[in-house]
Amino acid sequence: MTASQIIFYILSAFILGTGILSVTSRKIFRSAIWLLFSLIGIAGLYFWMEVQFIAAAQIIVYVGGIVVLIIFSIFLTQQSGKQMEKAPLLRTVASAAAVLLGFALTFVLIFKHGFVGYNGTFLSNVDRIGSAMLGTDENGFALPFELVSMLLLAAMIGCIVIALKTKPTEE
Amino acid sequence: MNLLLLILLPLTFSLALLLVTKLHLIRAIALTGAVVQWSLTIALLFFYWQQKSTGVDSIMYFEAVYRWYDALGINFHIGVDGISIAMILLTSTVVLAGVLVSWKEERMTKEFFFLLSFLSLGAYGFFISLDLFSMFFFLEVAVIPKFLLIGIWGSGKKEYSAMKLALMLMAGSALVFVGLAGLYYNTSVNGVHSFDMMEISKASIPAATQNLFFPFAFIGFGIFTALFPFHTWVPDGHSSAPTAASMFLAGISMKLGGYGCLRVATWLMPDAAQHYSTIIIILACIAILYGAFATMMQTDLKYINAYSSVSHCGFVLLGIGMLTKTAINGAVLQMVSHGLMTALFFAVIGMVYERTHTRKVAELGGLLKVMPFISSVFVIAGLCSLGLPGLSGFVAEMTVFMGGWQKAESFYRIATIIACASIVVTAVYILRVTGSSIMGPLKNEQHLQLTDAKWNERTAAFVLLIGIIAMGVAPFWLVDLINPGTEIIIQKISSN
Amino acid sequence: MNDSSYILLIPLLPLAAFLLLGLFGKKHFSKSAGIIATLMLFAATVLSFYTAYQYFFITGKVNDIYQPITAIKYTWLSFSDALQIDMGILLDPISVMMLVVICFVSLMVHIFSLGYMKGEERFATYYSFLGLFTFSMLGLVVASNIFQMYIFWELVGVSSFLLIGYYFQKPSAVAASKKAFIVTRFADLGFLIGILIIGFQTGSLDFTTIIQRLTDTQSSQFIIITSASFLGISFLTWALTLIFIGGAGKSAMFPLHIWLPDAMEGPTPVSALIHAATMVVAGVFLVARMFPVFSMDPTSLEIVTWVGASSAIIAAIIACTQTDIKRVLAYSTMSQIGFMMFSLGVSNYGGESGLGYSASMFHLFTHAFFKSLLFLGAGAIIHMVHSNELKDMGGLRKQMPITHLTFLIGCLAISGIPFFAGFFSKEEILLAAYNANKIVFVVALLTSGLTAFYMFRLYFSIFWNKESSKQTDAHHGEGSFSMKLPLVILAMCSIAAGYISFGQFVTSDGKLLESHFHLLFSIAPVLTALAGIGVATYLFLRENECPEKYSKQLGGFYKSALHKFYIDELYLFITKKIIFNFIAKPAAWVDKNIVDGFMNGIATSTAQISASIKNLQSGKVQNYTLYFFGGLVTITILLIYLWK
Amino acid sequence: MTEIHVHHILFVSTALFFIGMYGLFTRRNLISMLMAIELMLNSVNINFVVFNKYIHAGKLDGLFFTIFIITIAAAEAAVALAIIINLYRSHKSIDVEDAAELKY
Amino acid sequence: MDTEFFFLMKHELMITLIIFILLFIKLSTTEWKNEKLLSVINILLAINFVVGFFLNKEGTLFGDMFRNNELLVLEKNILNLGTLLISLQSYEWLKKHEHAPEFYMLLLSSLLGMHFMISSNNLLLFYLSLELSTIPLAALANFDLDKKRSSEAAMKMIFSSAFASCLLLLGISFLYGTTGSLHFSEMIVQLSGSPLQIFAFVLVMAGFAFKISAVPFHLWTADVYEGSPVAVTAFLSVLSKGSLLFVLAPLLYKTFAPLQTSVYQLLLVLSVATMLIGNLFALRQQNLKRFLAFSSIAQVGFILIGLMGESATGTTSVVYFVVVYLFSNLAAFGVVSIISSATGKETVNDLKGFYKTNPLLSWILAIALFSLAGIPPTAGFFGKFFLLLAGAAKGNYVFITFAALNMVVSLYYYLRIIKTMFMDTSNGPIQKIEMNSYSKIAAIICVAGIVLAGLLSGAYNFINDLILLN
Repeated sequence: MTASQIIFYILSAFILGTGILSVTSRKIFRSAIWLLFSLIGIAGLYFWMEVQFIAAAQIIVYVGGIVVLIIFSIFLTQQSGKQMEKAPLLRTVASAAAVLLGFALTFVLIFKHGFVGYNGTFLSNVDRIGSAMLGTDENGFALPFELVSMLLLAAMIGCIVIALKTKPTEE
Repeated sequence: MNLLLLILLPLTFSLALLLVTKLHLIRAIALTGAVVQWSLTIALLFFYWQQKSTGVDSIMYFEAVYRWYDALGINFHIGVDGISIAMILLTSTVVLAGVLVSWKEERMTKEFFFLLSFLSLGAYGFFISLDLFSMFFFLEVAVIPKFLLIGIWGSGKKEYSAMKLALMLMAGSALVFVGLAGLYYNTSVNGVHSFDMMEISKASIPAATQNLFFPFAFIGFGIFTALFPFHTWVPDGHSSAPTAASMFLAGISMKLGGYGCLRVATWLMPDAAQHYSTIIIILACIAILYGAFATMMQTDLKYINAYSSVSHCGFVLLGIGMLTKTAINGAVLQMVSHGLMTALFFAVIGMVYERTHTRKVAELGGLLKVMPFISSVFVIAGLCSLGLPGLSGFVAEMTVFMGGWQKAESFYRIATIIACASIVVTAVYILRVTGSSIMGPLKNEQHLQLTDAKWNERTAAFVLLIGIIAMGVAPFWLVDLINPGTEIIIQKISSN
Repeated sequence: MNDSSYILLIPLLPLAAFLLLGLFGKKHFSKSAGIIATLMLFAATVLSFYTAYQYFFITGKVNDIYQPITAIKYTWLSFSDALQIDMGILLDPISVMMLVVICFVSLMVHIFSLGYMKGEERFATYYSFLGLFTFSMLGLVVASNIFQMYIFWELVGVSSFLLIGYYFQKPSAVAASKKAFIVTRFADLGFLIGILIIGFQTGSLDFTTIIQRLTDTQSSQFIIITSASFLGISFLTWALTLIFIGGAGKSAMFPLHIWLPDAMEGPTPVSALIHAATMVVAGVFLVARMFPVFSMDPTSLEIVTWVGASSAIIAAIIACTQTDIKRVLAYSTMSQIGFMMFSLGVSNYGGESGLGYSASMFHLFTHAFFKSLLFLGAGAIIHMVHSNELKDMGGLRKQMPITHLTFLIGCLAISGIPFFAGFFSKEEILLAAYNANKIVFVVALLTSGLTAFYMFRLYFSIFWNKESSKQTDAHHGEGSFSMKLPLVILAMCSIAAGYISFGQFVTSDGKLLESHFHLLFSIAPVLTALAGIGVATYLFLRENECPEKYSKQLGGFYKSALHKFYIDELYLFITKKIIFNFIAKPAAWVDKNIVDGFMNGIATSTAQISASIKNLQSGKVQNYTLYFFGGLVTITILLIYLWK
Repeated sequence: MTEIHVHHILFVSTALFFIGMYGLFTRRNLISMLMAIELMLNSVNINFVVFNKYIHAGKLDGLFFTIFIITIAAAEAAVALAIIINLYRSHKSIDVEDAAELKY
Repeated sequence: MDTEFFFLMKHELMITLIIFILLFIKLSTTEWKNEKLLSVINILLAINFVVGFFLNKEGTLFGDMFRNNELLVLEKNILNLGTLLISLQSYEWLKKHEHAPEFYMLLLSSLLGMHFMISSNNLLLFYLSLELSTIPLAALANFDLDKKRSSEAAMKMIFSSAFASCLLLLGISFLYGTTGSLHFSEMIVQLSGSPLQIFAFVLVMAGFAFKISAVPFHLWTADVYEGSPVAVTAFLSVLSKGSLLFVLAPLLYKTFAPLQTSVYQLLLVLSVATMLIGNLFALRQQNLKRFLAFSSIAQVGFILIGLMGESATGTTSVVYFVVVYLFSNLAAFGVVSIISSATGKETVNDLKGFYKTNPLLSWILAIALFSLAGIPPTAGFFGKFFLLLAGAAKGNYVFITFAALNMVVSLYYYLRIIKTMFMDTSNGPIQKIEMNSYSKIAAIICVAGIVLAGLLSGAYNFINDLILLN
């Protein structure tokens, strides 16, 4: 087993472990922290896969943005120490069953499909990404880029209207 | 003559109704509309005779094709033959009588006549359509006005009945649709599928395919014409409906089904018609006898007539199921006859109800004394129903019997005998109801104050009576009228 | 139009009366309706006599044989090329005879009704119904086509219904009219099916053609109809039996006779016309009309014979016990028609052996006169006494001399006392029966004795017995001239009609049949009749205890005869109990609860399903996502693994 | 790549996806649910990168898809949180079971 | 890049322009009155709608990522029309709303997303535009800011849609993994129908099914429809579904052609379940919006039949039905909106005796419901007929019979509303409601559309020609 492999398995275990903790922890704040770890682990995985740009984006957007947002929201809505209520047992069982079945199904299908690795070069340096991002030709992503900007604008407007509210709520 | 007039005129009059608000204007427009339609249909008959006499010999007359949904091969193809003309005449007569009978309708008069007019439009459209799509279109056009007429102006458990009627008829048309789709995909004119009946009738559809789709079309249309065991909308629907709507429902709407069974199911799928004829006959016989017996137990005048309609419409199906020319002639005659007779019956029941506010046989009695005209008409309608010679019912029933007997196998003969037996049962229930409501001692003293029919009611009754007697005393013109049409259907059946 | 088109006027005149009075009578002719109708019928009667004259003496005879003549024929409704209903007029001896009888009796009844029905509220309606009946009856007898006959057959039935129910406010009248119509309709069903068989087997509905084809043993139609069989009985027998059932219903033959006594609820002149002289003999006429065909099938003739004979005796027995004068007359009518029937049954076609046929027609002819006479007489009595019951009568000979005399003539005629019309015709019938079937003869003899007995029981009870009856309506007197005139005329006919040598005109094959008058043979019948009269005289001339005593001695038999052998009850049981409770009620129940219940069940179960799955939409978004995913997995597995 | 088979990485991503899904199904706190969704999105991201890098390396489609998913995730999270906060204001709770007024 | 760019993306650019105009209005210092603002917006939308018909070009942009042709133009115009109608109908409601400009910005962003979605030729663009059309709607669902139900609806919407897009993304990732491309035209070559691809296809379809609310992915629909403002519900039920269907039809018929069997099977399952569940639930609804939600679910079941046709006829019938459905549903929602903004009443029972007081509105609602039920002479009849007819081409008549009979069930609940309005009586019926001129215009357009779109065959033939061309 090479070092790379060991790193991969450690990363994987970390991601999945923290992921499981994140969705099972009864304390919401801890849950958020486990999520944070999991996301960082994923960023690590990206590094391991040598897609540094994505890894960076992952850290900036998720770790720096979304998790922070989530933690703020938790502060806004909750006392940190309070334990969350458990889901009804029936649903927990059903969910576990569904999830396990889904997982088995998905992975069996993936496994059966037999993805064969490709041994060509994969260039993901930042300048290639950058030029493609603004390219309007066959491999360009200028249009999605613009689209996303509209989406962000809309999301922003939406957030503002909904969250910044002045009137008191009707009972 | 342009057949489109038959659609455009009712449409114009119904739209005109929407524009006016004064009660007398509404009535005037409604009546004018009905009279104009009626004259138009009479004119149609004469034009047809004229065409015939000048030696024009074609399957359909006054044909016209208007392009519609080109992409699907759907045209608005219209034309008439004798059978359709008979049906159209029936429609206009019943509508005229219906308008006259409802002359006094005070509640939402405008809407009432609007819907009535719309109904007649649907019926005309149905009878002149030669394209299955437009036929289906007109078949369904009529559903909603019926629902509203019953639900708004009806009596008794009107909402329930209206809903039941609408749903069962809709189920009928749903089945019809499947049949039509089957025909459509099994006909190909220059590579394009077609709904055109004239084209489909020329195409040779494999027997297995016909056997698959025939039940859909037949049961679908059959529901309209009270095919056992799908007849249950008839009693409730008819008895809850306001008079004019009952007249229309029983007089015309049920005939849409019979006409469809004949024109679509039997004509276009002759092999299947032969294949299923046994079943059709059995169902028809059940409807005839069972309907008649069920009628005996009814206590409400409208229920009595409704159940007797089930029984009488059984003759239509029996005639169609027998697949002989005479029997099919009989089926068409029975459609016309039953249409007129039952409309008359409902009209009279309506008149009685309007005066006495009851339709329970047990609460009526001796009406002949207080309202001789209405009572006489009631008796005549009853006599027509039990097949008295000189009135239309006799001609139709006898023709069906004759046609049924024509088939030599014992099965057909026994079926005919069963059908014949119903005339006795019919006599029993008709006489029971006549005996206790029209004759006998006056049961309710207050009825002494009641008045006899008004001019509009008299006219309505006369209009229908003329039809009944014209058919009963001189059936030959009607038979001559429908003969070419049935001839074509028979040719198609026997050619396979 | 040919020169015989005037015949068309005979039925059309009453029809015109019907339409005129029916449509406008109430408003415009409420008083004059009777006169108008009578005049129109008078014209028709004159025409019918003229027709008879023309036929019997001028046009009818070819080569000494009376030929059927189809005077007029129009196609009315064509079923197929061969089978069509024609409206036509067929003249042959029996139809011409019937024309005369119907017009004449009808005229008498019209005249009688002028007085009898005077002041009735629905006077015009009455006459219009009479017109309708006369029209239908005339149409029936001249029918050239079996279906035409059926049409008028039905019309006759309906006119009978309307006239029986004339007093529509009387529940008993309504019930009687219903009963009459339904029973005859039931019988007509047989007639109709018979027509269907005959029509299709012979390929024609035309009487002439049918008779021609079915009397020719070589014709293909005859071979088929006799060889083809259903349930082991040949089609011909089936057809004729069924047709006979139709006739039996109309003619009130046992066991379809139950309507006739009740039909007496109608106005008495109507009973005279319809239920004595004309309509009820339609069945006899039908068998006579088809007689050449009947004669080809001994089995059906056998049936005719026995039904006729049993009706004759049963009715006679019942008549002895009834106390309602009209009912007595009604049973007597039934009995007499039974005579006509079995007379036809024992007859053969043509020649000497065709005596029964001729006798039957002769009896029909004479019976029409004396029976309508009796009925009209009874009408006059009832008009005076206002009751039908014998107990309300007695000693009326003083108050109503003319009625008394004419009634006596009628009684003598029906009893078969020599020199009266009934004697001649009955004698021939008995002779025919004697020649053919001894048992029938004995039955007939017995019946004629009974006839004499009950007729004179009636006669004595009305006119003698108790002395004066209190309930008589003195100022009424015996009735107006218009009531007396028909009685007198008919009484004369009841004597004179017997002297017509009927065999010259009406025979089964149209050839001349010599009169067979054997003095010796007449002894037994006449003695029987006299014996009957004697017993009646002994019992009923004076009021005494004997009748009661004897009836007690007869015990159960008397009681069951009084109750008409419980046949009515049997019918009621079958219709009310069995058909109503076991067919109609279940049919209605099934319709409401099973067929309709099924349709409603679909609706309710849909609603129930709808309500039971509402928890799918629990409002919890996590459940939604769970179901979402569950559905997805299911579909995936379905698509990938299960559904290839 | 020689060391680790693609399937192993895909196993991780798939497992993560269903871990997230489990969280979504069972957490009663709306914010926790949102977190679970983020996990699922991340798992898909891994998928895209893996497919792009190890299987279809010619173009950068998968990579870009990942980038855009990250962006969208952010936007979605923002809107979701805004809605959650609004819900909290009106319901005084962010328990998903409390927001089940609309049903049947 | 030349002027052609502007013509090809004209629809999208127009909407972006309007969004920015609104943004500037909002950010400008002058305070606009709502009435004035709404009039301006309506005029802008009308202009937008009209301009949509002119100066259109066919072609592709951004390396085949974006395409445009006459059919797509037509579809975009249909969406524009729908937006315009909804805008007209919601005048009364927005007049009193403090965030009217934001409402429009979000609404138009969503519309923009739809336009892009229709034009997308690429899964990435498709996904992004799908999100663009969904996320603003979630925010919009919350626009009755002071109502608890509204925020609950928004919450359900955002979580459901996030979950759905996760699955969609998983599917896309597998499609990408197995085919190596995001372009529709390139993917088609690589699709072989392997189990993973079928799974991916099911996942993608689940995403679609979620948006068009096909059973079992429909559960969010009713709750969101009920809680959201009427305008948003209308938008969701008509445009959101319509746009997805516009994309779905060619996608199934062209891109997923190699998976034909699975496509058919999936559609069959979805269609059966959708019709059945939609109808069963619609039977017992009391809230009008919730009722319309389930009825629109059932309608989707019908549309899926048309998709099964897999032919030009099928696609035509679907597009045609969307048009018909737009008119019918918007007419219904228009009336509901009028009632709701005037009285705040939204349940079926409130409609008792409605005909007595408001005959015109009753007739409009009745016509709309007839059309939804597929009763002639309304366009709904034609729409359903053609859908069923296209479905029947496959020859599965058991299914067609089932579908046709489902129409009977659906008729029941439509008639129930009619019954309530026309036949039932009430002690306190809704009083006479005055319609403003905007909603009048909208009603006229809708009713005209319902009546004419069927009787005149032009619309159908036109769509059919376009589909045969493209």
